[in-house]
Amino acid sequence: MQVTSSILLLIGSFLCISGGVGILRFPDFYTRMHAVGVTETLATSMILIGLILHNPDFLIDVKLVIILLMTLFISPTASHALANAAMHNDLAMKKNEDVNNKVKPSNP
Amino acid sequence: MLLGIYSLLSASFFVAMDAVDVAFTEAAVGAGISTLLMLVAITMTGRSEHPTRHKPLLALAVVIVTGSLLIYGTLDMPYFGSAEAPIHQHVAPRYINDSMQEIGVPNIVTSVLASYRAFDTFGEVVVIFTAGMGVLALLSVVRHSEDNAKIDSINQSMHEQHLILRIVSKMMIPFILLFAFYVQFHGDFGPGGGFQAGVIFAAAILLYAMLFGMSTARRVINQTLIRILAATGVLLYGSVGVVSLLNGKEFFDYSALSADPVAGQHLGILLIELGVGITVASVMVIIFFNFADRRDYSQSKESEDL
Amino acid sequence: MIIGLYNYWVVVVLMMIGFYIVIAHGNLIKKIVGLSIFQTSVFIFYISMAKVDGGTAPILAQGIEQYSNPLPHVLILTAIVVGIATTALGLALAVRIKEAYGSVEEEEIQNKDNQDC
Amino acid sequence: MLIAATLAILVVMIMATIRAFMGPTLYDRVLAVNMFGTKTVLLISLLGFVMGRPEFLDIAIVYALINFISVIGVLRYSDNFTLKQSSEEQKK
Repeated sequence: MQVTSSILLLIGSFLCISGGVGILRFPDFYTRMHAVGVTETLATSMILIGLILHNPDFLIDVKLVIILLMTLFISPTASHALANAAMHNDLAMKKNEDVNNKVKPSNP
Repeated sequence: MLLGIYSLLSASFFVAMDAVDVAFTEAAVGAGISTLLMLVAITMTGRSEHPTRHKPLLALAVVIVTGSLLIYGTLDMPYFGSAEAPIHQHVAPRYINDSMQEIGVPNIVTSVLASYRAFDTFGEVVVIFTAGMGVLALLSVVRHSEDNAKIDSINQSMHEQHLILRIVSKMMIPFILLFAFYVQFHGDFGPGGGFQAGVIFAAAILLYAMLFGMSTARRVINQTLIRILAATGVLLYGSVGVVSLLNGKEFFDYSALSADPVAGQHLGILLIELGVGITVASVMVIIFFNFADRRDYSQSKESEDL
Repeated sequence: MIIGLYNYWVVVVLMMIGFYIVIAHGNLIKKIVGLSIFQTSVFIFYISMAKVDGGTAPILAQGIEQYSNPLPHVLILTAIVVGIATTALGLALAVRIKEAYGSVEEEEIQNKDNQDC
Repeated sequence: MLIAATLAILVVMIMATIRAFMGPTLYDRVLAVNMFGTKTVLLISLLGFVMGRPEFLDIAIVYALINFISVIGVLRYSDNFTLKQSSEEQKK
């Protein structure tokens, strides 16, 4: 039990950190959003499940499950709202000229 | 915006410092409502700041001098976390050792808040009530029906796009309200109490008002009713004190409320926390509604001018 | 040693940041933000005074001997809620000033006052 | 293991703060704040276990809720602000 919980916690922390690197290093808003939105739910559920396995008390487990459920509801919704708002206000994607130039010649 | 992060950070600091109750309040207040109020006010007053013309050097000098004096002052203070500090010598041991026998409530913060220092808390509640009334006096608008139509049209255009948000919030709002009640009545045993519950309750109403528009929210939540409720909370709090006074005990001595002193304390704390919760929730709702109303009003006025 | 006081120094630095914002900026909203930072530094100061080494949160439970001091927690708990209410009042005043003068900058408001006189 | 996870989350929180300071657009900042909020929820629940008093998960629940509300609120009001501007530009 303890070993599983430790492994889950480790995976969760790793995902968290990869999300954090993503939010720092990615070039424009939508990719950053992608980095956060994807890792967030998985990392949160990993860490919370790890905690649930870690502790035997029933009441605390219930609270953790409530937090887990709420995160699963809330964080995609918040991401959606953010992306939607950004779209509606015409926040342009970063046009990476180099990439386009490299891709186009190879295509035809 | 950064204020939001700042209050989140300070709340986690409070958790590290064992002040769960305080962290609870700061979480609810700082992260949610105060950030929102700041934002609304900023949208109303304009976002950009003019560059200051006078030189900030003098201000900087004053700040540095005061800061170094304060740091010099801290040199005499007891070290952080030492158990011998004078603050831990006077009333705190009594609260920690005796409150279980005298009050019968495990959460010492609640028993000190609502019983030992009830008079103090009463003052705080009255201050909150007065601040709410002040905002009401400053910002309330007399609305006309044609204004309403304009605001409605503004709101309508704003809300067509938020379908997913609306549905998720519809699922979340009852849960938030239920959780607020849990916080309200569980305050005797765990972190929580009237102040926190009031803020959470108000936050749920704010969420509704933001997503479904002010006019819908005003139809759901009667403004007059909420003003009466704000006053009722303070009155409930005060009248508990008066009842104990009439029973021949001192003001806010709850052991007069029941034959068994500990049961009386329980009842008194419950009633008082209820009063606090009602007042805080309705004052927060009043403050937010008035800010948002004012904002819609000035917007519709501006569009008239155009 | 002297490290034992670092917490208070952080508080002093925060407080001075808030103080600087209040006196150096002309924008009323900025001033209110500065005040609230100042306020939070006082909260942190109280809470760090309440901390006892090895102590835990002041909710009585079995098997725990050492608790932190509950009194500052109570004071700050109420102060936070009162703080938001008074901040809202300040913001309301700023909004009304904006409506009356068309600006929230201190200098412009004074200029307009002088013109009126 | 708990402490390792706590440290990892603290590092991520620092990263999110940096992004919130740098953030070229408003949305980057909101995204960073949102991420910071979810990480705070995790941090509080982890800290409860580290300190041996895991009864205080209520705070984490409040956080999750309030974080959502404040993100929505920020979007709602800043959104309005930009929408209003663009409609004025269209009129001109």
